Amino acid sequence: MTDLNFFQDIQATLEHETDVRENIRTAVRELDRTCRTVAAILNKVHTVTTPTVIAEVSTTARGRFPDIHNDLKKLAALIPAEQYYRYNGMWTFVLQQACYLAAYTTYLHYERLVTVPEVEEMLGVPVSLRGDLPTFHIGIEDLLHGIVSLTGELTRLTVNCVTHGDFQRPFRIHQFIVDLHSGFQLLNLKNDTLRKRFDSIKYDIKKTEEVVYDISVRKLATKPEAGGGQPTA
Amino acid sequence: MTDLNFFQDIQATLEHETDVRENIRTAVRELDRTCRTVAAILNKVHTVTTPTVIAEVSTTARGRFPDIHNDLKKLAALIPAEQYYRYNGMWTFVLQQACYLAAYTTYLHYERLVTVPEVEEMLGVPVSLRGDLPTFHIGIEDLLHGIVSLTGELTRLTVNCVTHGDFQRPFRIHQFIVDLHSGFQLLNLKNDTLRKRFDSIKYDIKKTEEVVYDISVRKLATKPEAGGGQPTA
Amino acid sequence: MTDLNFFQDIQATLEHETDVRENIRTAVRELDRTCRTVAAILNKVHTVTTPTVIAEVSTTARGRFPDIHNDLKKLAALIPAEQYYRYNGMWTFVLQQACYLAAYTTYLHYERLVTVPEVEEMLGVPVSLRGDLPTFHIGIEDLLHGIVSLTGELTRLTVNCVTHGDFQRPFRIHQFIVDLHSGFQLLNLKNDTLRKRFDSIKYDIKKTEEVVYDISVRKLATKPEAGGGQPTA
Amino acid sequence: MTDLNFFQDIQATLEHETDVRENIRTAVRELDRTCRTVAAILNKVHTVTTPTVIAEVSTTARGRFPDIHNDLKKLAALIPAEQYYRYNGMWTFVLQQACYLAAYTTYLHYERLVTVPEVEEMLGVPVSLRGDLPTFHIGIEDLLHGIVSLTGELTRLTVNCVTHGDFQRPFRIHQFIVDLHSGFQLLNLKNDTLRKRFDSIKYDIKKTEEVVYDISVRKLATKPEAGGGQPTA
Amino acid sequence: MTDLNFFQDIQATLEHETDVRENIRTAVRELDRTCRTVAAILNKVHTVTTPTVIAEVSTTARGRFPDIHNDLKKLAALIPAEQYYRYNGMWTFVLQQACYLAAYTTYLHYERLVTVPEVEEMLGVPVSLRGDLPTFHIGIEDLLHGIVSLTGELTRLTVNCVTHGDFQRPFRIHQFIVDLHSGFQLLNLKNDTLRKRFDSIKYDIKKTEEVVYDISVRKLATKPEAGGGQPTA
Amino acid sequence: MTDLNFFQDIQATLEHETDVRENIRTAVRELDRTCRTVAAILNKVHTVTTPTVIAEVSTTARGRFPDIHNDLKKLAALIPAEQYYRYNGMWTFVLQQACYLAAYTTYLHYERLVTVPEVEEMLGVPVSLRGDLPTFHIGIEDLLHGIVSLTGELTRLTVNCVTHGDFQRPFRIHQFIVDLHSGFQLLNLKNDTLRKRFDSIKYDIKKTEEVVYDISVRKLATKPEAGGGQPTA
Amino acid sequence: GHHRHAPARDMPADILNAFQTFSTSLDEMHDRRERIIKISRDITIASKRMIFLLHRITNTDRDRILTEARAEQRKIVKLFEQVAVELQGNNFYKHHRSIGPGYEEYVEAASFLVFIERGDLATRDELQRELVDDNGNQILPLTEEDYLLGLADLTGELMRYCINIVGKGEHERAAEVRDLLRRIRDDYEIINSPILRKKMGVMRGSLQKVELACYAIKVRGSEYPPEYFQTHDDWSHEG
Amino acid sequence: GHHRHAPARDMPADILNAFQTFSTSLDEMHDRRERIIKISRDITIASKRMIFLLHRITNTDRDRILTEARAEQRKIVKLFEQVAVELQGNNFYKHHRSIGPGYEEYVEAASFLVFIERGDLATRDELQRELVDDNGNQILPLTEEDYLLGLADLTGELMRYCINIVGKGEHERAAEVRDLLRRIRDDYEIINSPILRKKMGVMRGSLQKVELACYAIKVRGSEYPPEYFQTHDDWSHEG
Ligand SMILES: [Mn+2]
Ligand SMILES: [Mn+2]
Repeated sequence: MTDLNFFQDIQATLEHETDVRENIRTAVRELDRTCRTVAAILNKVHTVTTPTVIAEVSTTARGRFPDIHNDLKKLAALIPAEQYYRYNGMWTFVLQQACYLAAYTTYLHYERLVTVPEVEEMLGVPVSLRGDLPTFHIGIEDLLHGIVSLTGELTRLTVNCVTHGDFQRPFRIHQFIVDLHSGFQLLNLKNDTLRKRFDSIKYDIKKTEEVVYDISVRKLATKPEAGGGQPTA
Repeated sequence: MTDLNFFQDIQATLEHETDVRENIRTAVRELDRTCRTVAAILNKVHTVTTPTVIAEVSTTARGRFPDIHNDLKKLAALIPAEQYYRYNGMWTFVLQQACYLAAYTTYLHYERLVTVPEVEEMLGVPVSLRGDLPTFHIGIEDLLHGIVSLTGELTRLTVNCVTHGDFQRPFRIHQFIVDLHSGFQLLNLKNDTLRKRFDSIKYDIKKTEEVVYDISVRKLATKPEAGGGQPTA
Repeated sequence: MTDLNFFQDIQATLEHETDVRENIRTAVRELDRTCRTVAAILNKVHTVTTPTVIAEVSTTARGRFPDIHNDLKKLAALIPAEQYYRYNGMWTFVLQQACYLAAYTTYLHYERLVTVPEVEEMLGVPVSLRGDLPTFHIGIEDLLHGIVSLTGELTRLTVNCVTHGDFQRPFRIHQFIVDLHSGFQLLNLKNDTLRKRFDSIKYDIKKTEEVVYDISVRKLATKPEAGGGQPTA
Repeated sequence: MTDLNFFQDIQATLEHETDVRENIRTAVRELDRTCRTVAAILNKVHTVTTPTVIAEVSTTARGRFPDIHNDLKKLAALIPAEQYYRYNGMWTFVLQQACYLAAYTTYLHYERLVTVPEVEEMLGVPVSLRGDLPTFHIGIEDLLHGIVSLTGELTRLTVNCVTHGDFQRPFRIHQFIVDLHSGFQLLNLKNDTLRKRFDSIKYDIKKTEEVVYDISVRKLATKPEAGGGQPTA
Repeated sequence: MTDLNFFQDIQATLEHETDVRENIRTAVRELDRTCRTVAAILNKVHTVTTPTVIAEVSTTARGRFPDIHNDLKKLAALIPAEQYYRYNGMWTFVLQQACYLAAYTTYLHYERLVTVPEVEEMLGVPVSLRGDLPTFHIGIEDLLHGIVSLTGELTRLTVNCVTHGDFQRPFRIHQFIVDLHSGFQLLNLKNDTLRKRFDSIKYDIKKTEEVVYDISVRKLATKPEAGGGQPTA
Repeated sequence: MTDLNFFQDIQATLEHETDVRENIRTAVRELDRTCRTVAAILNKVHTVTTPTVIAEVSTTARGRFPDIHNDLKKLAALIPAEQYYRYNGMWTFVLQQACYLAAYTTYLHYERLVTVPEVEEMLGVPVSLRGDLPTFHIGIEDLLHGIVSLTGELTRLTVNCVTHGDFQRPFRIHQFIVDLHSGFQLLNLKNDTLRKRFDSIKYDIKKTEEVVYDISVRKLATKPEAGGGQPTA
Repeated sequence: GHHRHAPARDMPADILNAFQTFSTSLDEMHDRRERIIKISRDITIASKRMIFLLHRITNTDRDRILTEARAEQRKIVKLFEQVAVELQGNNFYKHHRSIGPGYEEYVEAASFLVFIERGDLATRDELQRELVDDNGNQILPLTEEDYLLGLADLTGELMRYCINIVGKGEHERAAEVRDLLRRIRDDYEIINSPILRKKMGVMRGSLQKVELACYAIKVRGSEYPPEYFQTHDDWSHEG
Repeated sequence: GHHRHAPARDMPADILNAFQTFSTSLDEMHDRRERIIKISRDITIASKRMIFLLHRITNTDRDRILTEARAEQRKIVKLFEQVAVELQGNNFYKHHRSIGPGYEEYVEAASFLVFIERGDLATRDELQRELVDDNGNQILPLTEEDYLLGLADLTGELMRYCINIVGKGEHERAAEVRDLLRRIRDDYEIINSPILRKKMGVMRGSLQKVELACYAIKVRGSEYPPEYFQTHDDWSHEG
């Protein structure tokens, strides 16, 4: 006997949306849990930084990406066609986290930036460079967020390398972060969150500069020749 | 004319509740004071960090827990049967503080995490591990808050240890915080306050890593072998 | 290495609580929906204020209380024993709404304040007059909030009665609100929210006084003799 | 064993102050309750506005002022010498209320503004026109607040007079409020609260103007000659 | 060694601005006081609404505008060259008040809207219709605020006219407000404060229409022919 | 009938301001982009710190100041005559950045503080030392912010000089920052933001002192005689 | 003259390439957003102008104003047509926050026009059908959410309209507006969507103002029996 | 030229008289408050200037600056003397909010001076004893509250001072400042007065900064054995 003359269909639509959100929330939580497991695995490189251990850890981590892949596929299936951005606030954070994990794992293995095809393969989700994919995808900004997170984590690794007596790697990481920073400078950032986070790269450079300084001034190692000495995987 | 009996009936109830709150407030204030005294005792370890002094301070602090125990007993007696959750906002903060003090005292003594039975014994209040105790208790989240506070204080201690020339302890504290962090990672925290505070552990790890770095890069001490060298009490 | 058992033990408890909250949230949403339906029914009295219509509407509304009753029963079943106060922030608002609906329906029918046994019967939940019920109940303050909402709605009704040419009812409603106000004056309100809302009754009295004034100064009706003319149902 | 080298006496002083505040709070609550009782008595004039009833009510109210007097004396005894303004935020509101009650009771009786000596006698507390009394007193601003409250209440009375067929009194009240407003215009108000409340007098004038208008346009009564017709008590 | 003269030079500048603000604050307070005096004078028309008194009052008020003029000149002199917009938040409110007084005085005298040149002459300050004057000026929005205040005050006057038996003036005021409303409707107001205030003119029309209705229905006067009967001053 | 021309006239003015803000916003964004380009150029000195490279970089940077000059001219042209302070919140941040770039470029070239006439020439905008310029200008506080930013950047440069084996420059930079600090100490800063930033110079001194210490203690270089050894450009 | 694409010395090719691609896409995205925001603002301004115009309506110039308003509406629809290309597929929701304010204000204006024309509420389908190009093809979807938000704002205009006509003595029409406003509010109370929470308070206030205005009419008109007005027909508002 | 005391026509004598009296008292009160606020601001400015001055101290001009600071302090005390007449009896607490900021800043400055002079904390009694006129009579009381608030702010200055001397290589003195700051903070944690709550966060931050600075000194100085420095005595900061 409720009235709702005008709004009957709308009421139904609204209720349907609540259900959609509920399901997405559950799927995102699942994905988040998987990501945390991978993060915990990668975390171990801070404790022991020998090349062997790092190789091991990155291999183990790589073995877990099918899980993330899987969770993402389940999530994607829940999104109504062309409504990706209606709900994307719900998974943005976790998706950025997944990008970070892919970039971190790749760096540990190859000491270089993950490529777009690699990300797509590891996460099983296309990257939308032009932002025009109708299906579930990784936006550029998500990828960039992941890369910013990577520089923070690598900065931490630099510090721990020194503690463990690995004096060469900090030079390489420092150079990598400097290069990433130059890359970011090519971007014309309007997005405020990203811009703020970009500033954090400046801090990372400063921090790694100080580590490199500490090593240099004590002659524990010297700056490697540019281009040389880069390990291949 | 509307019957006013209803209002007369409930007046007594409303006044009673005011009294209950008043009494709880007084008891909480008393407990807070006792906790601050214990905190002040523990604070001294920052000034002198020799093992002897630390042992002394933690022993003195332990001697004050019966006071906390006592204050808590008085407080518990004021809570009407099964209305723990009606008023618990009034003592949450102080109770978390008490948990922190128990954890800190225990760490200084044994260099390990306080156990649940130890907390229960020191504070004289059961911990509600299953979250279902109707009587006065320590909730899990209160305990976790106490542990997070501990990592913050230990991080500060790390810095001051170095200032006093104690270059070994920071390694042990760092390892302890890393372990706690792994523990927290097992939890799927929904509580927003706790989650935010959990992030502060990450900061503590990073900070202690930097301390350990400073010691290592200058060869003031080296990382002890895992598992070895842990003092027993 | 710190023992992680503690964290493993409590993980289950934390997840359990999340589930409990999730379930409560769903049940509260359901209850809210039912309450809104009843409110929509009662809303019709503003459109037509003849005694016949008012009687009809209140009868229809009464017929819906079993639904509220039912929803409340489902909600109550979700609360772990003696943890009413742990979660009650989640349903306070809706419960106050339900009390208001019971009071409004009853007023429309009998032109008097609902009694405590009537509320208990209509909602199927005991009122905790002494404030000491451990099980699911209606707190005194919830009931009072419901009554304050009633005076606001009746004030609005006063205005609409006049618009529909019903010049007698406003006198009766005004008197009813004045009486309720006297009742509230007997209480020594400490609760700040309630106190603020109590002030809104003063506004309601002033507003209904102005309506009664407008009727009187134009001789559209005159103040009925005290005690006489009150309709019985 | 707490430290507090520097602050030992200060600690004691602070604890003493807490006690003083606690006692004042209790005394103010008592005074508040008494004031509410008197307000409830005066409230009855809105229900019946015949001269007889008004005279009766004001007499009954006057009989209760010794209670207020008494509560104020108890309160005053708690204030340390020359520290009236250290704590006065705690009783300002109630004291203004008491001034209002004195002014209202007096107006009902004599239809004129209460005089300063009358206030002093009714409340048993000196009014400090120069603000230089060392003992417990009524500040000018408190008195003015009381007078502003009076205009609000009299405006309400104007409306109810008409409802009860008393068409002369509104003219007198309107004139009284206009005069008070002129009085307030003599003041150079800096105090923001008072200034805001002063604006409420403008609203009261407007409202009473409308009542007087309604009476006049319907020829229910005519504006009395200025100065004439003022009842003496 | 870096030259320190630079720093010495700027120290003085930094201290200067505090003084400027202090002086502006004092001048604004002075202006506010003068405006209140004029407002008090104009206020008298509500008490007696005969043409003679109104003429008298408006003449007296006009005689006071040189004071406002003077205060504004003093204020303007304090504003550092072309820094009007650096400080204008400090006097906006009072300036709007001054515009209102000019408009009110003019209406009482001529029964028409004040013109821009008249405002400029009365206040001795140019109106910046284009918003581009660098010196001290009246902004358009200030002037509009003043006009909105005028309609409120005239509505009140309408009511009082009837009380005092002046049944013609309300028709003229009503028409004037209707005309102003048409004027405001030509504006596409984006400024929210101003739009809200503009809405209040609708209420003023409603109120004056009610007064005019009351007069007409009782044949106390009849609607004058459009354009005719307008008094000249 | 009231004249409606008045309202028509002002409608245009009301719409104008929105456009002004829009244009300023665009111009500020343009300026910001140019500043970032110059910052990117200067950034290269951290990678290679030889005198040749530094000279090169500063020359390249100088070559870009006409762009900034140009953007600032465009911006200035948008500000309606003498309404600098109406909008200046929109460009404060970028203007401070421009001052910093001028100071940095100048330091790299001459190893001394930029002079006010130099800033004016490089940016093409007058500095308002007395704070009284009506036209577009650089405020003192903007300039000071720029200088504070300079010390932070130079501190970073100090660290990188050492890494690149340039052990003399840190002594000169350290002395320069110490001198600037003495300059700032002459100011009695009331502005809180500026004082906080000023505090950061203390940290810069501390950091450069550490670098100088590291160099000295290892005899990598010795403190140069005061006044001597300063390179000329 | 911007040179931000000049490669920094020594940047490795992989990073350089990656970021150059990122840069292009980001710029595309930002430019698109800028264009959308710009048009959204234009739509908002035009819609507000349309609302102001409709408030100026009187019995004598009703037709002229309605024609003007319909023309204004066509202009707004053209703006939507202009922006539609930017909002295809995923881009619709991606930039919804940028175009949202425009939608909301447009729904408010278009439904106000419908109300003025026929005194009733525009349905979502109806408004959707007006959002077509010259060939009758749908330009863009009108979501339930935008419809609800715009309609919520409409109640504010209905309130203004109602107070205005009460001042002009059009009392029956005022009662109709009140009834419509009541129906909207009652339905919105049931819908209870979180996105509406902020607007509900304002809506309740608007209804209260309108109910009070209608009350005032009744109070006034009831004072004298209807017969009275037969001899005073210059003021017989009620019939 | 104000005429606000001109009686409005017809105002009854009782109301007129009452309000004329009220007016006089209110004006007196307000004028007093204005005077107090003015002097409080002067005190604040002078105290800040004194603090800035003390931060400029160096080993070579210590005596000159201390003399200057003492002179500045005497000037501030004169300001208190000037305002004292307004703050007698009940007026002290009545206008405490107006003079409070001045007190707070003065305590900060005066205790900073004591700290510079002898490296220790000024007691309340001591500061009270400095608040005397030329004949040695107490000018005004110094409440516990003002003392605590001012001292809380002092910790910020101590932090600045400490970072500053670390930059100059005065390491032992830095450790002393740290110890003092720790003592203050520890005691304040126990006192736990609600008025301090807002300042405690800042104070904890200051202590942390100072502890970190001292840590940095130690870390640096420990790298080489003390013998090392005997041959490098130009950098033997530590002793
Ligand atoms: Mn609108
Ligand atoms: Mn300070």
